[in-house]
This record gives sequence, C-alpha cells and structure tokens, in this order.
Amino acid sequence: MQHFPVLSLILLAPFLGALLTMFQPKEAYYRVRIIPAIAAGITLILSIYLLLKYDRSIGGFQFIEHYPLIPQLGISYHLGVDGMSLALVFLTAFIIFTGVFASWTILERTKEFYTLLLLLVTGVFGVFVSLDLFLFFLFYELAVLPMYLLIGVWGSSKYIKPRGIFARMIQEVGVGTKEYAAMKLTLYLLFGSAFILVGLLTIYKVSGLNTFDFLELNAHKIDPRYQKFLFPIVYIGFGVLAGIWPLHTWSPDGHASAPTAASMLHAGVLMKLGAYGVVRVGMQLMPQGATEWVWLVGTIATINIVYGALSAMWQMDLKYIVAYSSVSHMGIVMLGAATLNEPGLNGSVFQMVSHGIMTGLLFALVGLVYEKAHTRDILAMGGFGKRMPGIATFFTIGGLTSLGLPGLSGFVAEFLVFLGAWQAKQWYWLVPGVLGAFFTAVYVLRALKIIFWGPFNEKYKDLPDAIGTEWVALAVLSGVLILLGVVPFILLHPIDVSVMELLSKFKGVLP
Amino acid sequence: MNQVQVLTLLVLLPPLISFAWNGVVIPWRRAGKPAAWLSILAILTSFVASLVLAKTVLASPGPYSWEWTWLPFQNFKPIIVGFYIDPLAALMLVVVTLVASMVQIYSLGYMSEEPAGSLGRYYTYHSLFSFAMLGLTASASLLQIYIFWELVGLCSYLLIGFWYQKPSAANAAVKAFWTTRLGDVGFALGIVVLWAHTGTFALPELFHKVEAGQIATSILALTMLLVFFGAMGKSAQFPLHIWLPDAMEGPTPVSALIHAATMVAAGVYLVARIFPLYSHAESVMTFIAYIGSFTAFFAATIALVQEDIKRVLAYSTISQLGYMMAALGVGSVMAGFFHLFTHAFFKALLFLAAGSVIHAMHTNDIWKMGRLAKPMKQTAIVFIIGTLALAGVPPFAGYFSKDEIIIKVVESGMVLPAIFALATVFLTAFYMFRVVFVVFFSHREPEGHPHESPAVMTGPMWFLAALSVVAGFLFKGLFEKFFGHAAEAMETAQEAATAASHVPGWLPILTLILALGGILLAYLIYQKEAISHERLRAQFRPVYVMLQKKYWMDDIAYFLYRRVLVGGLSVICGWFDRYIVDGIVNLVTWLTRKSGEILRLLQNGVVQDYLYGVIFGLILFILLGIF
Amino acid sequence: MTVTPYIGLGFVLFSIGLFGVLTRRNTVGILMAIELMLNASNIVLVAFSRMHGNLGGQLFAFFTITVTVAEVAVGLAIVIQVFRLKKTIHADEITLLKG
Amino acid sequence: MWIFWLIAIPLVLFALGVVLSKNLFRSTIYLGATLVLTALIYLLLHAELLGFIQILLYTGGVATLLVFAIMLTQRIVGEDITQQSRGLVGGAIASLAVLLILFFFLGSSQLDFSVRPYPENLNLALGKNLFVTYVLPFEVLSVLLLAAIIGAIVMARRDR
Repeated sequence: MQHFPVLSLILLAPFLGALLTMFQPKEAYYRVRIIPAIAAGITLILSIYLLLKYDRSIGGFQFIEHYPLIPQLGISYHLGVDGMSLALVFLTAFIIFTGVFASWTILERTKEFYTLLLLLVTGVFGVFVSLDLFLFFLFYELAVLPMYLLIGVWGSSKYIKPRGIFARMIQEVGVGTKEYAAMKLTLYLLFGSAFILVGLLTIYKVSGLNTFDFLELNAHKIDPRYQKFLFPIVYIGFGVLAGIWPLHTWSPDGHASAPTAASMLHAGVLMKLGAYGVVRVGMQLMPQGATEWVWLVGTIATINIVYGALSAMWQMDLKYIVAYSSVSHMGIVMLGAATLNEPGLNGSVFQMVSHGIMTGLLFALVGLVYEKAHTRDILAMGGFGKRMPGIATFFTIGGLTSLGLPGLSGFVAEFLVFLGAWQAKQWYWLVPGVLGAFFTAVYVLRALKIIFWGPFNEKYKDLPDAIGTEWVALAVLSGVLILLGVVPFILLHPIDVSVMELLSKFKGVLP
Repeated sequence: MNQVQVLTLLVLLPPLISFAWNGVVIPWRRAGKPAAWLSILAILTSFVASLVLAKTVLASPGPYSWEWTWLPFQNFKPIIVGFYIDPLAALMLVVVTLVASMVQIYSLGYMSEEPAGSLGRYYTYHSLFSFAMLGLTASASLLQIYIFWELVGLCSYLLIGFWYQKPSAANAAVKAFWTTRLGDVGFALGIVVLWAHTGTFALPELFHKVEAGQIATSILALTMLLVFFGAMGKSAQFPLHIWLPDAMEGPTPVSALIHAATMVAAGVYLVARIFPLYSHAESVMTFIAYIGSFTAFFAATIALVQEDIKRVLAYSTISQLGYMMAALGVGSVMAGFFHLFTHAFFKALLFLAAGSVIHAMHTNDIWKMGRLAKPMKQTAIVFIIGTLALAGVPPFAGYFSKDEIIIKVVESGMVLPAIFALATVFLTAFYMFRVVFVVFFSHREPEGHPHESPAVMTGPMWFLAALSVVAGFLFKGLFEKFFGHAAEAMETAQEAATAASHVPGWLPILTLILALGGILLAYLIYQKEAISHERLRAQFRPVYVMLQKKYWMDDIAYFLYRRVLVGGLSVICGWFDRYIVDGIVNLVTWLTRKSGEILRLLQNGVVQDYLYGVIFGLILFILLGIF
Repeated sequence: MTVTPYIGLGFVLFSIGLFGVLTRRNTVGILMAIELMLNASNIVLVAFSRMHGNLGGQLFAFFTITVTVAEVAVGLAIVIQVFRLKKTIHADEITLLKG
Repeated sequence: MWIFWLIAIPLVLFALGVVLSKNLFRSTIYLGATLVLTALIYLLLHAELLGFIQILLYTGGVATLLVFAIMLTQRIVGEDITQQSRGLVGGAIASLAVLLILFFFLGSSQLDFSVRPYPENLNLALGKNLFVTYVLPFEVLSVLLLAAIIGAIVMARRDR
C-alpha cells in the first residue's frame, strides 16, 4: 500500500517544532507558544488520520516504513502501528496538544520549556511507533531524560515537615524539594532502563537472529528457558515506569513537583510507556515467560490498586492525591494485562488511554487551582465551586472518570478489566479490583467536597475561574472522556484486533 | 422503525436533549428560567409519549427489544446496548415521567428564590436525572442497567448536594454516593460473574437461558445475591439505608423525586425487572423477603420519634421500600410493583405538601408548627389524602397495594416477615397521623406567618392527590392482568410452602383495624393529649433513646468511615508508603550521601597523592594476578 | 643481539620519571619528569619495534613525540595560568580538585 | 654493546639530575641532555628518522618551551625559583616498587627478545606507513598541534 510517511511525520513534527522553538528569540512571546501549538496540532491531526485510515479488517502493523540503519547489527529504521500503539499515539497527541495550552502562562524560560516538552514527546511517539527494539530503546531514553530538567528547572518545591524517627534523614536528603523529586524520578527510571537494556540485548542475543527487528523477533520463538528469567527483567524494567509497587514512590514526588504540562505528559503518557513495554516486549515476545510470571504481575497490580487508593486517601496535598490515584489506576492497567484474555487486555489498553486523558485533565486542573489559589493543601481550600464553577465542573468530570462512572471512559476500561479478571486463572483478583474502585470513590468525592463544596472562605473572594486558552485544554480532554465513554468502540475496535493477535501468541501456552 | 421504537426514543430523548442543551449552552443555563422551561417542556413531552407507549404496549404486551453492539469482541459475544420494552417498563416509564414532570413544575414555585444561574443548574441536573432513570427503565441489558444506575446515583449526588455550600448538604451528598456505591460493588461483581458464566448481559437472552436451566443454580444464587446488594444500596434496605434520611438536605422537590419515582425505586425496579432470574434463586428470594420486611419494621420504629417532618417521610419511604422488597421476596411482582406505582404518587404528594409547609414556615421541625390546617387549607387536605393513602385506609391507593403485599407475605408462610409486615401497618398509621395532628391540628401557635403556596405548587399537588385517591382501585386489575402470572410461576417453584398456608379471610379486616388503631392512638396522644407523650417518653426512655439515635446505625457507619477507612487503613497505608517504602529509598540515598561525605576526605586535591593511589592499586592488582 | 638492555633502560628511566612526578613540588619540574616518563616509554616502544621487526612501534613513538610537544605547550600554558590564579607553582598547594 | 653502555649510563645519570637538581635551569639542561642521548639510543636501535626527529622536535621544541616558561614565571615571581622536593622517601619506595615489578615481568617473560630484521628500504616503508596507511591520524595530529598552539596562546595571554 502506497502512502505518505505518516509516522515519520508524526515524529518529525514535534522534533522540528522543538528545533524551531529553540531558535526563536526569547522575547517572542507568541512565537514560542504558537510554534509548539502548531506542531502538536499537526500530530493530533495526523493521529486522527491514522485512526480513521487504519484498516481494521486486516489488522496487524500498518503504515510501515522500513530503511536499514546499521545492517551489520540488524538495526533499522522500522516504523509501524497496530491497534494498540495506535490508541496510544492518539492519546499522546491529545495530551501534548492540550499540554501546550495548559502551560501557556509559564513565563520563565518558556522557549526552553517548550523545546524540552516537544523533545520528550518526540521520544514518546518514537516508542509507540518503532518496530525496532534498538530504536525503541533510543526513543525510550529520549522520552525519559528531559523530565529531569523539566522538573528541576520549572518544578515547585514543598516544605515537608520532618517528623518521626526518620526526620533527620528526610531533611538531609531534601524530601519535597524539586531537585529531590527530579533526581529521584530520573534515577528510578534509569534504574529501570538498565533492566530494559539488559533484557533487550539478551533477547537480541538468544534469538540468534542478529536483528533488533520486532516483527522478525515476533515471528521467532524465543527459547522458553530464557523467557523464564527474561520476562521478570523486562517486567521490572518497564514496571518502574508503570509505577508498580513497591517501585512507585518516584511517581508521587515527581508528579507533585513537576510543572503542569510535565505532570500531564508524565502521568498521562510516560507511565503508559511502561505498561506498553510490558505488554509489547514482555508479553508479545515472551508468552511462556509471561504465563509463568503472570501471578506476580497480577498480584502486584491488585496491591497497586488498593494500596494506591488508600494512600491517596491519606494525602492532604492535591497533587499527591492525583499522583497516588495514578498509581492506583496503573494497577488496573497492569491487572488487565495480567489477565491474559481478551476483555482484560482490551480493558488494559483502553485504561491506558482513558487514564492518560483523565489524569492529564486532572493535572491540568490541579495546576490551574494551584496557580490561582497558590496552595495545594486541600485543607486550606473550601467552597471554590462558587468562584470557579468551570474548574469545579471539569474537576468533577475528571474525578468521576477516575472512580469509574459509566458514561465516561474510565468505566469502560475498568469494567472490561473486571470482566477479564474473573476469567483469569486467579479469579479473586476481581475483588480487590472492585474494592479499589469503591475506595477511589471515597477519596475522589472527599477531595471534591473539601475543595469545591462547603462554606466559602472569604480569603479567596478574588479567585478567578479558568481563562482563555486554558479552556481549550479542559474542554478538549473532557470531551474525549465523554466521547470514549459513550462510544468506546471507535477506539476499542482496533485495540481488539491487535489484542487478538497478541493472544494468538499464547495459543497452546495458556492452559 | 416501528411505533414502539419511535415512542421509546420520544420518551428518552427529550430529557437528554434538554440536558445537553442546558449543559453546553452556558448563557442559556445561566439565564435560569429558559432552562427551566426547556426542561419542563422536555419532560412533559416524554410524559405524553410514555402514555401513548404504555397504551400501545398494554394493548400488545410484546416484549419488544432491539439492540446495538457497544463493545466488540472476537472470542466472546459482543456486549450490546439497546431497549427492552414490556408492560413493566412501559408502566414504569409513565410513573417516572409523571412524577418527574410534577416535581419540575412544582419546583418553579419552590425554587423561585434561587438565583438564575443556580436555577439553571438545578433544571440541568433534573433533566439528566430523568434521562438516567428513563434509560434504566428501558434498558435491554444488565450492563446498561448498571450504567444508568450509576448515572442515577450521580444525579442524586448532585441534587442532594445542590446547596453545596451547606456542609450538611455536602456531607449528605457524598454519603449517599458512597453508600449506594458500596452496594454497587456487589452489583458490579454480580454482573461480571454472571457474564463470565453466561457470556451475555442481554435480558431476553438471560431470561431464555435461565428458563432453559442453562445457568447453574449456585452461580445464579451467588450473582443474584450480589446484584441484590446493589438494589439494597439504591433502595435503602437495611443496613445500607443510612444515606436516605440524610438525603433530605437537598431541596424538597428533589426529595420527592428521589423518594417517589427515581433513585430508590430503581432498586425495586431492578429486582422486578430481572425477576425471572430471581425466581430461580429461591434462597436469595427468602433473603430478600426477610431483609425487606425487617427494613419495613425497622424504619417504621425510627420514624416514630423523628421531629423533622422530612425525616419522618424519609423513614416512611424506607419502610415502604421494605414492603416492596418483601413482596418481591415472596414472589409477587404484581404486589411489589403495584405498591411502587401507588407509592410513587402519594409519597411524591406527601413530599410536595411537606415542601409547601416548609416553604411557608422556613423550618422542618414539627414542634414549631401547629394549626396549619387553617392558613394552609389546600396543603392540609392533600397532605391528609397522602397520609391516608400511606396508612392504607380504603379506598385510597395505598390500601390496595399494601393489602396485596400483606396477603402475599402471609401466604408465603414465613412467620417473621408476616409479623413485621402487620406491625408496620399499625406503626405507619401512627407516625403519619402523629405528624398530621401535630402540624395541622394541634393547639400550638405556629411560629411566623404561614401562608398558602402559589398555584404552581398546589396544582401538581392536587393532581397527585387525585391519583393517590383513584390509582388503587383503577389500576389494580391492570396490574393483576400483566404481573399476576409471575407469581404463579413462583408458586410452582414453591409448591409446598404455598400449599401449606392459606390466607384467612379476616386478614384484610385485621390490617384495616391495625391502621385505624394507629390513627386512633395518634389522635389520643397528640390531638386530645389524653395520654401525655412526654410521660411516655420518660417511661420508655431507653427505647426512646435507641430510636432517637436510629439504632446507632449512623454512628457505626461514621465510625467505619472515619476511624476504620480514613483514619485507619488509609493512615496505615499512607504512613507505610512514606516511611517504609519511601523510607528505604531515602535511606539508600542517605547512606550513599553519608559514605560520599566520608570518602571525599580522600580527595585532598593534591594530584601527586592520587598518583600514590594509582601505584598502590597497580601493585595490588599485580599481586592479585600473581597469587 | 637482544633488546633486553634497551627495555631495561626504558624501565629505569620510567621509574626515575615517576620518582620525579611524585616528589617535585614545582609544577614545571613535574612536567619535566613527565617528559622523562614519556621518553622512557618511547624507548621501550622502539625497542619492541626492533624486536618484532615491525615499524608500528616507531610510528607510535613518532606520534607520541608529537603529542608530547602539544602537551607541553598546553601544560605550560596551564601552569602559567594557574600560577596567575593561585600565585604559586607548587603542585601540593593547588588543590582545586579537593572534594 | 659497549656503545650502549657508554650512552646508557650517562643517560640515567642525567635523568637523575633532572629529578634531583635544586636549580630549575639545571634540570632543564639535564633534560635536554637526556633527550639528546635518547636520540642516540634510537640510532642504535636502527630508528634513524626517529632519532633526528627527537633531536629536532623534542629537544629543540620542548627544551625551548621550558626555558621560556621558566623565564616567564620567574619574571612574574620576580626571583629565582629554587626547586624543592617533598616526600623523597615515599617517592623512592614507590618508584622502586614499580621498577621491581617491571623488572620482575621482564625477567619472568617467555618472549624471545632477539632482534628481527626490519624490511628492506626502511625509510620507504616508514614513509608509506606514515603517509598512506596512517595518513588520517597524521593529519589529525597536525590539527591537534594547531589546536594546542592556539590553546596555549589563549591560555597564556595575560588579559582577556
């Protein structure tokens, strides 16, 4: 099939955008914002084009571009998307598009901020569309690293009163400062990368094909003996980014300290890279290994769900609440993946998209509230609904998605995962999953009540509602949430096609 | 598209359109009145359409169903959404649209003091509420019921918390959501498990399968029990009833809507809707009967001592819902649904009338009212009509339906439910007339200057009052015709029990005597004051305190929420996360940093000293290499 | 003829150079000692080249000499610069690398 | 063989002079002598080209640079610089240890240290190697030298 190189364009648009932004004079207020917006807009249009043009009846990887890079080592520039990555490309495009608008009001080093943001997003797109493990890893690192600067330079610090027996230690390592958060996040993710690199290189070696090409490796059956110890390595490596317990603590600190758009991208998209990696590299290339270890994946996922929700309940800092809710929701993603059946995996991928958009919305809103009220402590808030009805409405929509209210996309995802969970070998996973949804309702509504309801605090009588470009982000994201909640099949259909292909690898492996 | 399809869409779409328009076109909503009129117009359209639909469906019962794919699968059957219209659904649609339109019209008067923006929001929620409830009613699959079920919950949350700046309203709203959500955990689990074993959510298919005996009894019992938890939450059955009295914090018309036709009716409707499934799970049926009858009695006793007029009505709602559940539990869809039908009218009426009183008095406390019959003649009359209907005095609507339930319960041969049911008749009559006498006839001077409510409020009240009078004898035949057969199906299943018991002919007379006895007692205590209620209170102090504290159910719930969940588990988890999981991470950081601080002493900056290190290392390596 | 004495000579010179690097306080002196060490290594390189009959060693020595010249030029420049900055040419007083 | 010793013994002595002399100027002179003697060693090893390069480039270049540097610093300091040493004992022990290790390896080596013949026409072979096989490193070296010169000038400039 002849087509113009859509995927390369999707990669190029943010990259060129980053370059162009970098070379703008720094006093050009509009130019450094409009260029990223246009770059993000192009990717958005292209990703919607992909979604429309993807041939569901054929399935498989489409829009393939293949040029050898280093043939001696079997490295090539190989791009392509299937339903799963398609959904995630779609998600990324939405988040970056809205993220650009959500950070419109950043005044400090705007140019550098947008440059890094676009570079990061180039990496994310790269991971989702590359069909070559070498390229995959390259983009993965590109996606992980700009975060260090984004948090370290534009982040916000918060004084945490040291308490308890570890008080001195906590003070000395600087818990709560943006530098601490940036360093923690980066070190954690590089720790994961080390595992991934080992995993990918071992796959390359043991397959004996002398190629990093995903499709060729996919067609090849890796020796089950290797799969057994390779899968946990890959799982831990990607799992760090997906926030698996107990390697999740970078996420609350990182997301709380990061600037709005960075939190949106990170919680919304980057955590999905981890889950995507587990499914794509871990499960698709190593079905035997996955089957062997799926009990661990699922158990940790259920811990994530319940533990994340309960921890979120304890938090009094709005950003931490949202961050812990991400930990909880990533548990649902991983649980869906661990079910290894059609509804579960469908739900897992759908949850990646849904949670990405939802958490993007929530972080955008938290950013707005913080910017206007200058506090993240929910106990200091109250009655905001009166002064910022718009933000309250969108916050409610985000919160309701989070607790899985039907009619919004979160429900579809969670419900599919639950359907899958009961049919998995470990049926009892269903119970903590559903309970987690209840706990989510408790902390989400509690937070909403404390922030927006209740008597109005006169201290905030000049609190403004969202303005101008900020509405764009909120409206677009909520619109997608509702759209996906009402007509999920527009996205679920291509996902389903790809999930079935993945599951075909498990034929004869699963009991 | 055939006529039923068109009509169903005509019922469902107007509230949705009204919601979407009011929701998205912000200036329109902020204007208040236009939003209100649009919403009312929409629900009236739905009402008319539902009447025509009911007429069509009752003429040829169907069932009609049609569906679309919602979630595609390859290994499994796709999950569908669609509509399933039979007489049950059609009649429920009429009830919902009728009560909803009455409430919305009435609200124009009741909410007249609200600012425009807030009024628009109110009607936007109302439209969504109506749509959700109508959607639930017409659903063709369990999943779809669940979807609308949750939307109903959302709307009640929004409407109860409508005056969100009032802390009590905010708390009541989240409490309602959480409690019903807890029940929904069961509901969700139930339908997931059921799907895993049948591969479908579609009602017709499920009915077919269960008839054919393709679902294992154990699975059916398990899933139906789980689903019933959902119904317990929504229909406020013990012990998940705690949210309902608090829900009085919302505007009174909302209470009327929630209590009469939408939220709480959803649970009963759900059980009636999937009754073919329940009828094959006998153990669950028995459970339902016990829970229902116990709830009826339990709530009635609490209602005896409430001093807030709306709370009395709230507990009476719980009590009546208990009746409905009990009826379903003993296998009579007809009795349960008929009571739901009549109850919708007189409970809505009672709430609207109570709202009218509150609107005039600006208080909820019955002891601050008195002799209101004179200034508020119309309200008093309709309130008494409602009360008589609720108390089950012939020929008012409640008599027919409640009588039917009691007969069925006694017929079932279960002793305890029967006793509960009969005792509740007496209690109901007593506590309702307590309110009537205290508020409308007692000798106390009312505080302030009560006045009759405007016509926009009394109009709907009169309309509902008329229905409360006639609905019973007018529609009994209809219900028997369409829903009687379900009971027969049940009878065959429970042959032994049914054959053993027979209903004594004096039963209706007994219930009538009990009701009149309750009225008489209330008259003696509160009107004639022949027996001093203060003395009674002092004499039965422990009982009084227990009832006043609502059996400490609220306190237990609060304890579970505050101390166990938020103050217990979450603190443990949060603490563990910060100090243990993250603590270990920080410890590693800290150790690294400390060891760095020690090792940096070696770096004295004199390059030559470093060279000694190099030589030393070289020697070491070579020695290692040699040996 | 064997190259053993040449290699031995290189080793001795290397050690002497090392001694100089370790003991000199003057940075210029250290630089000179380093020259000595490099020179020693060149001798060994050439000796091995002779031993193997392979020209590579000679070429390498040639490159080393060239690089050394560059190194001396830059090194002396640094010495002068550091001297201006710290007002000393004593290596043990220049502790910018101190942790 | 006697020629070797005739060169080697002064060579070692001069080298010792470089590291032990108190006078910096003298050290430089000794270094110059060491380098020249090394060139003679190269001649003995049949590396004539290298020997000449050593004298021209190394001895000339390095010694001159060093003298310049010394004079420059002395002008700035304003007095004669006397050389001091530190930790003589430690330095001696360490360097002797290294020497011992080196000789230990030399002694225990199994290699055949006898000379093998160079190719015919040595200079042609060298030229080919330098300008054909290793032409790229050669050119890179020239760039390096240029950079070093520029760098040295920039760094040594008084004001900027």
